[in-house]
Amino acid sequence: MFEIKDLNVHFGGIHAIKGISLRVEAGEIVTLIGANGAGKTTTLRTASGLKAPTTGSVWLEGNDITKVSAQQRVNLGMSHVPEGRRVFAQMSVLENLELGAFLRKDRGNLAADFDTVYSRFPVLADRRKQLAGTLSGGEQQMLAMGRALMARPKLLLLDEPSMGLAPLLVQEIFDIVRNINAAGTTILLVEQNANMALQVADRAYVMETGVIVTSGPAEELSQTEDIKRAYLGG
Amino acid sequence: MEQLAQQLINGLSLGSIYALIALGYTMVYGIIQLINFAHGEIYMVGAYVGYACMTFLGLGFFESLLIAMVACSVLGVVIERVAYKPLRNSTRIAALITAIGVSLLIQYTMMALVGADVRTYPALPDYLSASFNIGGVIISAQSILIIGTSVLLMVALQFIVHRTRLGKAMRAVSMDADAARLMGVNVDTTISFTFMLGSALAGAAGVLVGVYYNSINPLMGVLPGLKAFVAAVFGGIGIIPGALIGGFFIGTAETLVSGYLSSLFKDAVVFAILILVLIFRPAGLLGKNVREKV
Amino acid sequence: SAKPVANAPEGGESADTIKIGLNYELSGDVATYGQASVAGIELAAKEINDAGGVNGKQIELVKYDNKSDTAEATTLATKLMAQDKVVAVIGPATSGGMKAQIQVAEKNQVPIVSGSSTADDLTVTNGKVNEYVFRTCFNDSFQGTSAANYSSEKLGAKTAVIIKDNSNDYSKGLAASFDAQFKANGGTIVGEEAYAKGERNFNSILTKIKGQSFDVIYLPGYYEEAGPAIKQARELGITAPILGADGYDSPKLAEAAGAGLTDVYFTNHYSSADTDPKVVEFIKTFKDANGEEPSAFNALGYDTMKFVADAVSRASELTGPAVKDAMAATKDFAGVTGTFSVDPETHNPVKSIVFIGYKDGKIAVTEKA
Amino acid sequence: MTGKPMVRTLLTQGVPLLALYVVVLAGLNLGLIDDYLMATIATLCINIVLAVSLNLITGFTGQFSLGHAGFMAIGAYATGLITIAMPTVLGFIVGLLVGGLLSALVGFLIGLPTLRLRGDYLAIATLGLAEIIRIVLNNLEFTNGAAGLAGIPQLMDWNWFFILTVGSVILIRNFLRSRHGRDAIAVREDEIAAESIGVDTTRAKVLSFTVGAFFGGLAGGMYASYFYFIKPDTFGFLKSIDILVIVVLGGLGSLSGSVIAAILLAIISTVLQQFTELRMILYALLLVIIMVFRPQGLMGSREISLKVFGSLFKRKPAEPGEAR
Amino acid sequence: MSDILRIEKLTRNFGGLAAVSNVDLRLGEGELVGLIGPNGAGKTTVFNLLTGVYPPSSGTIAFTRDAQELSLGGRKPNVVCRAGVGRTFQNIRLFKDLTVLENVEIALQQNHRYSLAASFFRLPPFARTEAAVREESMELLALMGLAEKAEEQARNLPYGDQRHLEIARALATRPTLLLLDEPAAGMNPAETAELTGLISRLRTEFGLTILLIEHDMSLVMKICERIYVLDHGVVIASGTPAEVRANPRVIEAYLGEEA
Ligand SMILES: Nc1ncnc2c1ncn2[C@@H]1O[C@H](COP(=O)(O)OP(=O)(O)OP(=O)(O)O)[C@@H](O)[C@H]1O
Ligand SMILES: Nc1ncnc2c1ncn2[C@@H]1O[C@H](COP(=O)(O)OP(=O)(O)OP(=O)(O)O)[C@@H](O)[C@H]1O
Ligand SMILES: [Mg+2]
Ligand SMILES: [Mg+2]
Repeated sequence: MFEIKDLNVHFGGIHAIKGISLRVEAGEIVTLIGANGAGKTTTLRTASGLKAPTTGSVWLEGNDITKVSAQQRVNLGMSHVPEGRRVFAQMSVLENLELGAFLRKDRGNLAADFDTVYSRFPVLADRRKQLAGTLSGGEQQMLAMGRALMARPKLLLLDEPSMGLAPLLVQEIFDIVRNINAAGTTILLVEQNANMALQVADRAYVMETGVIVTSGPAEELSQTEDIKRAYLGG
Repeated sequence: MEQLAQQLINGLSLGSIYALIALGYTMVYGIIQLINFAHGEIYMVGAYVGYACMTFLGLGFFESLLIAMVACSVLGVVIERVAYKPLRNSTRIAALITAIGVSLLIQYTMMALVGADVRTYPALPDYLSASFNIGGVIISAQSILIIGTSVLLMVALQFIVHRTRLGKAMRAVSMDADAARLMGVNVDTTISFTFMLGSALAGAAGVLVGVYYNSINPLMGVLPGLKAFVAAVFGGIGIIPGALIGGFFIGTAETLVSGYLSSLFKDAVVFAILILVLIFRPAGLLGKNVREKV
Repeated sequence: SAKPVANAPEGGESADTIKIGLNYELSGDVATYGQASVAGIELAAKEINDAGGVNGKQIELVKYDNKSDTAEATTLATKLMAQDKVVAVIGPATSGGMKAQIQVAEKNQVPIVSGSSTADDLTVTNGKVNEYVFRTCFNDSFQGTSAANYSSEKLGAKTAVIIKDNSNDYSKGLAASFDAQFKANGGTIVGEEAYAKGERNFNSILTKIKGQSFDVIYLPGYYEEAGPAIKQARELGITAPILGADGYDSPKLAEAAGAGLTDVYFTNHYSSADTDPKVVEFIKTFKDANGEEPSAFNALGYDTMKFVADAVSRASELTGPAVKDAMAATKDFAGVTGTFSVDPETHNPVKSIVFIGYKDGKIAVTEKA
Repeated sequence: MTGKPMVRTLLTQGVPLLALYVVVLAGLNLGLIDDYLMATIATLCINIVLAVSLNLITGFTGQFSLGHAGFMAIGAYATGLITIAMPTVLGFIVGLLVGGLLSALVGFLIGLPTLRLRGDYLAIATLGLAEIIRIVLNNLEFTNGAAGLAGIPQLMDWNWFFILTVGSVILIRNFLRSRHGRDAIAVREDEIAAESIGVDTTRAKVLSFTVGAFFGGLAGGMYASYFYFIKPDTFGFLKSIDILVIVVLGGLGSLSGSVIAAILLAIISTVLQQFTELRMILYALLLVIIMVFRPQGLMGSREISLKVFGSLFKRKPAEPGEAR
Repeated sequence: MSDILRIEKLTRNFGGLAAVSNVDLRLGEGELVGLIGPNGAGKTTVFNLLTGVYPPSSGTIAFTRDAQELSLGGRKPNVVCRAGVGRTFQNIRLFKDLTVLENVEIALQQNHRYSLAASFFRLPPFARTEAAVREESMELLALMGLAEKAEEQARNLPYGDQRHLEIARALATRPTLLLLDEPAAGMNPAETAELTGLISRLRTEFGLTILLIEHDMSLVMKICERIYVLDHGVVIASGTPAEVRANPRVIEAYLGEEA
């Protein structure tokens, strides 16, 4: 359903992504793991249209969306929870969630979605009126997820959703990822917490300095010695 | 007592002119953190468009006002696209200098086109030139018009920015443009709209002031532009009611200082008050001095 | 704009032109005055050239914009004299600009002339005349004193309020001499208020003086500010006569002040209602060329150009010192702003002053004094 | 330890500077540089000192100031008044020093309370300060009010311009490449982080504001003495903007950028003089175009690296305007 | 063992929210203590109160150095730092446009003063001090494995190196007490393991007392001697890792079943 073909991305002189290709089938959870600076975030930013690739193409449901702007991709059903949460600091929790539903035409169903988000993240319900910028790190992470869900995406791009979260919440976040997926959303998940990521994912890609070095079923990869040593702390 | 009342009326009328310009200023600032120095010049262009409409086309006040607002919004959008958009990702001071360049450009071009000399607005219909004498205190219809307009526009702007979908998009863009994109907000359109709105306000202010003082010139935007900037900062820059309060404050302070202290040192005293107030309220009157969360 | 000067001998004489420098405020704060002066100068230069030039040579104007900045005025004066080798420099319009080039003129021995710089100490500094500095307008004390006398004698005023442009030495100079003379005439100044250039809102100071009792207001300054000030004064119900100076002389004054222009008097060089054929002719040609009636700046610019041309035509040779001497020796020069001679002691023009009075927006009084 | 590098510094930086000095001096004596060119050089030197000192405040310390002309005014009037009373070289030196110190004092006194303001709020406070200074000068008797101070003895000549300009740039550069300057840069980069590692941010800000004010005042003194006529209007808001334009055009946080931008603007201004009426339109247009194509300024913030400073101790000595 | 830090009844409110309330906490000299708790529990706020970013609403913070006791509450951050408390930030706050070396130098030079005149005129104390600062900075960088990258711009460093640099910069202030706020965040398990070793090493090498906020339990349980657990601004448990791990309240509020 989603595919990246022969992607190359540069930052000025830096060649950050060197000709990678990857695909995500409908209903799958695919994870992208790799060390710091491997280019995971850049891949996601290119996928959602925040960064233009030098060459290569991005496909969604059979259509070439390389030239489509970021805001239109939202309309096509893509939602991106960016690295570092990027919540609207000077807006309340409620307003942040409302913005998540910015392009939704079915305004009537919004109330139900608010309830869903609040039941997944009860903290957010308590902090409805608080400015997002003053939330704790974990609270902001939940808000960023909740905000993305408000768009009812078909494809959700998650960039390190477990970063900075308490252990209990890490488990919860991965549970939520599973739930969202079970409810029909396809997920591309970037993670440092490779252990957990490989547990929830169907398939995985491993990235190193701008290239994909291995890929395969998540189960299988988590047993590989190299992977264990490099990413799983084993 | 009567004199004080008159001075307060004077101060409010003067202040509402600052407020009128400051509103557009502060709104644009609130969204893209740009001190749009050209705002004062757009206001000046608005005054000239209104003048041309009334003098050469013989149009009435409201038609001229409308045309000036439209012309200024177009000008504002063009400036934004050509001069400010390329600088979106650079430092704020760089954008400020570009804005100064644009401001000079408009000023000098205007000076070349219409000359440096003042122009005078034609005589107004009676309902606009009337004045009322209430117990010795004189209020002109124009003062009422200007004070009323500025309050009304403040309310309207506040509503647009905080209650409408577009306003929400504007604020989202102001905080994090990339994140706003990920919500489906069209950042370019939103910013253009902001400029359109701000410039239309400036255009309206230009015509109103043209009518009020009935004399305009290419440099007329400089001083009020500066005062409006001061007013906006004083009220808490980016905060819409702050612009109104700041404008009223500066206008009233100026009037009272020259009425009761010394017209020689009017601006100096007003600036001194301003600095003092800022020392105690470092983010302006309405601004919250929130320390960044670390 | 300056043509290259092939083998130009000292003194700005090339094959067939006489170079005159213009150092004016064409942009910046006081561009209005600079631009207006230049309009008059260029009209005059065109007339002279069309009539065959000066002693058979065409006048070539080398014009620069000093941005209303005094340092720029100094630099450009230097450029005009050192590089363009002009025989005389006209401008700047303001006294500050002129003061900034006095030393350059004295050093390079090129005369400088202004049509509108009125500061007393411009031509005479510390009791000594500045040899190369000339002007074709009144100085401040002359107009201020005249206005004070007019108030005391013609208007019978015993008390006066002064409202001056505090950012402007012209206005402050006039105010000071009015003050001195009015007091000498036995009057009292009951209040002194100030505004700054570009001000359009006079309500606060007018409201303040409204509470005082006085016979006249002296409001020296330019029409840009005086217009709105007069209008607002009348709107607030202040009916006392208002007096001003030649800075009022512009059709814009009546436009801006509207019906409020009643019982307003100012000192001037000439009256646009004058029937002198020279004046009538000037007003007509200026209007044809520029589409509006001339202001004092236009007229003074025009006269200054003619004054310079007159001196050049009489100069023994085309050098700065010779032109300077000719200027100092000017007798009964007949300009549109009056016939005048240059006082060799002060380099001020000796000319008569005119009082112009308005009733209901129209000129109602013209008195020579 | 300093012996050898100092010799090298002298060779690599001193020699070209000395050559520049001698060339201009010869030009002046041979009449190749006429009065007009000298006036241009004078403006250039004054602008360099102004821009470099403002860059210290705004570019390096990150404190947005819109009031540099105020400091210039204090220096100009102090120097003007003192040299009128004492028209000798001694009077001139005293005038410059008093001007600089007075300006530094005002900078210090106003900086102490206002530097807790951030960004645009500080800009407004500094703008207000400059306006207050201008209005006070406009109304004081002994400054001759709006009419201005004329007849200031012209004691500035090429020798003085050279010494004062080069001296100012070197002193400011030395300051920036010392622990004081690094503290200032840390404040600009991240005030909270700077505090957390022990930097007294208030002190750092007030210090660079004061030093900047001193050199701003010095530049004012140079101006007064060369152009011999000053009036309050000269030091208005637009003058502050002019200086800021040079700083940003050169690159915030780049001293060499300020110098280059000052030179570039002097050239542009001179070339544009021939277009009389269009002059300012073209200038404004150029300004916009340059900013649109080089928003980071001509030099960016290059050369701010303390690496250049560090390399003084290495084999290869640093150039004055060396880019990294 | 004497206490280096004694916090008593520390409270901080934001509007109606008590981010930290009545917290008591002590650190003995040389201890390595963990501070854990759910997101929003108030851990970072405790650091901010300690280092003077916010003044406390009430309560006392007593810090001891060289047998001198000093009250830290409400002091300015630079004063706290100079007293001997160094910290890192949850969201990295380096001087991104400066080089790695400069980042460390700025911290280090706070202990090496020379006069204003010396900097203007490059008098002998200037060269002497600068050389010393530079030398020490390089030593520190070498220790942190960053010597090769001394001249690189901080913003260009990989994430892990940025974390290391932040620690190096904190060490350059010569603290006796070091506060680390989630140093392992954003690191993969392999990188975390390496960090664990580094922290232990630094502790002995510099004789540090360390207070550590961290969500990565493998790290916390491995190296902390004692742990405080915060929830809703209140200390809900404290003790050895084993005690804390077994505490049902901690499991319920923070760890979950698996840990
Ligand atoms: N805006 C940028 N400008 C320049 N270089 C960049 C930029 N963003 C990323 N890079 C470079 O691109 C490469 C990939 O970075 P990216 O952020 O995609 O890595 P990542 O895998 O997400 O790492 P992390 O785990 O640290 O988030 C890095 O070398 C980084 O330095
Ligand atoms: N400046 C502030 N204004 C308002 N509320 C604040 C502020 N700083 C922190 N808070 C609130 O205080 C609580 C504690 O925040 P803190 O950052 O200390 O949490 P934390 O324990 O560090 O969490 P995390 O592990 O997610 O970083 C949070 O609910 C947060 O929203
Ligand atoms: Mg990443
Ligand atoms: Mg935290």
